[in-house]
Amino acid sequence: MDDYQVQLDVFEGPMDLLVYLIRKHEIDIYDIPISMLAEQYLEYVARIEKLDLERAGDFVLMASTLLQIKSRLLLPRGDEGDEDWEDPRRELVEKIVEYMQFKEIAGHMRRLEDDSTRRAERGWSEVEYFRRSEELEPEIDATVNELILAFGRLMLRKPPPAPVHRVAREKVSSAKRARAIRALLNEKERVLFADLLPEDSSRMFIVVTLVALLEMAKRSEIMVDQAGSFGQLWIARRKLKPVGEPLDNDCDPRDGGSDADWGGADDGEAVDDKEYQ
Amino acid sequence: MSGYDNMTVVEAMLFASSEPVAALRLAELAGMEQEEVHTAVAGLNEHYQSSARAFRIMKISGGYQYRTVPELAEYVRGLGRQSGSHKLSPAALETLAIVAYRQPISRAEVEKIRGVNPVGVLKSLLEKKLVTIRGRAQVLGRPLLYGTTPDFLRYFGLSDLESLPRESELEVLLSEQEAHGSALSAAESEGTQQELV
Amino acid sequence: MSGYDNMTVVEAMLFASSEPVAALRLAELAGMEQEEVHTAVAGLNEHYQSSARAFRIMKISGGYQYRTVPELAEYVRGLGRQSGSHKLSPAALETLAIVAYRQPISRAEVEKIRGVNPVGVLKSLLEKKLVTIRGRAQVLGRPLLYGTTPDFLRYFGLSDLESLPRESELEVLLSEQEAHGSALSAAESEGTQQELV
Repeated sequence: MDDYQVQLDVFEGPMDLLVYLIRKHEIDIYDIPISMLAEQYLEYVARIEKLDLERAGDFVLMASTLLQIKSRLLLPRGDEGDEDWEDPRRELVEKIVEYMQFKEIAGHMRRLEDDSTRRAERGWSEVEYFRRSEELEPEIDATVNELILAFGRLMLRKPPPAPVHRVAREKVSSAKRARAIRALLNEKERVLFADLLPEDSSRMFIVVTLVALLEMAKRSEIMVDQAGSFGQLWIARRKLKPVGEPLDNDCDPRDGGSDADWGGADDGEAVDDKEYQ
Repeated sequence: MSGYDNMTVVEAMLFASSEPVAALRLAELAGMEQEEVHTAVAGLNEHYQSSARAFRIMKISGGYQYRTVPELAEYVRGLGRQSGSHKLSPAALETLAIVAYRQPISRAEVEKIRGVNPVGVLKSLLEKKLVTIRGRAQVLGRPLLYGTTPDFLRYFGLSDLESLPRESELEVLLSEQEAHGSALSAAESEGTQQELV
Repeated sequence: MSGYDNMTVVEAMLFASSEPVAALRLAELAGMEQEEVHTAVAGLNEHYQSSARAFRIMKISGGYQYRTVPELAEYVRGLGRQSGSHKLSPAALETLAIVAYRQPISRAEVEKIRGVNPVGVLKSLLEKKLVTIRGRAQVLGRPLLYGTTPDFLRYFGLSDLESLPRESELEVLLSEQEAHGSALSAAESEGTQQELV
């Protein structure tokens, strides 16, 4: 072939290859010589197949469409003036016309892109600078993209380390743990058992927490409540205040719990068994 | 309040922003009518034109934004945040064209037109914030629908979607084709065009 | 080379720069002498002064940079401070995403996912009418439950909540994005190969 040098990977897909062939052979798209086009097309696809079997998949479907049209054209047509007869090429032609339109638009958009990228935006935003100097959070015009990406990032991310106030080299004792739990319950009234055990808790920390809870339960300081037989364990203060806090309360930053000082949380190596024993 | 005229106030606000700012927002902050903002912008551009300044105020993505004149492109390349060298691939451009004209559109419909699975390209366009998810089609499987974003307009320097070429401008291509001699009636080929709003 | 004089070239470069630019760098990029850069800057400032422009070129940390005149600072600050009704902080966006996908959801559950107390953010989302109270959970303490509003749908241009990609669809979108990772170059990341994914 004269244009053997044509790079096969320049074709965006089967439609692109068709349009290339139509232009190359100056084919009138409203009267396509299907046999010739199919032949040409198959020749290219064979070459693509040799190079990249996976990519060829997209092109094979179109090849079978072309062959199907070709065979339908060969069928006897009945009367010449048959009004019900529909040109089997029609659907393909419509697709080609539509695709050519979009190629045209893409070309126009390329020119827009060229022009737009030649016009530089202001590189430094004084407005943003002021925002930051006034310690305002950056803000964005959020689209669904940002929303779903934000959610996706959160889901991909490992659960954040539980809010733990780390105190280096602090010893863990059940008494200390009990004090921490008491402080927490003073603020929150009830707390999830799981929340008392950050993900990175050492075994010793878990054991000490359990012992502290058992002791507190024995002294009737706390109650343990379970939502359903396999539900979460809640640890609650013995004397519950009436529930039903007003909205403002719910939004009170102090009721957060995340800032609460958890006291005894610690790294494994800092745990002093002896103190516990 | 500062004794500065409308033009200078609008100039300060727009010059200090790197993004397009809506006339409504400018008007609110400056205590003007939107009409006055438009007038101020026109006055500023006239001044920049006559004094051969390096920038103009353009209508971009529903707002106003300063941009340098294209003739100075070689000097500003690589200085700002947009490097200007990363152009979209042909596949990305074709897909964007289809999304822009047929939005909201599903992945399958894009694939039907291009004959290639556009998943990779769509994802990359989502990442670049040039397209976004617009909802779901009311058809079997309720596929996600895609549309263009304000950043799409900003990237191509368009004030709105209507500034893309109209149907009538696209017909040029078709009439060239039809000149070859048409087996299909004009009415039929128009059918495909009319979807290109 | 472009028929523009030194002043206009320097103006364009300083306009487009994301940081202060040293005279030496400007001179190199524009093919001028440093002295010519200084002269151009002085000439520009004179012009801005006499035509009462809203900006001047200042010497900032060893380079030149545009700043709006201090007398107009209130407008520039206003633009930064005014929380455009269309703008969200990253924290608000994250919280909103969790509420949208997991509603109805309690404050504590949001906190568990984000690892940050969401009280302040929830308050501002309530004020922006993007989330609302949906009732109380039937668990100990009966915490308030939050959900999204019709305004939320309008803000993001969605017809209903089901229009958001499902978590399973999201996984597909995101795994691809991970794979593309740093592929910033359009030409690279959108090659035809990747369309086959």
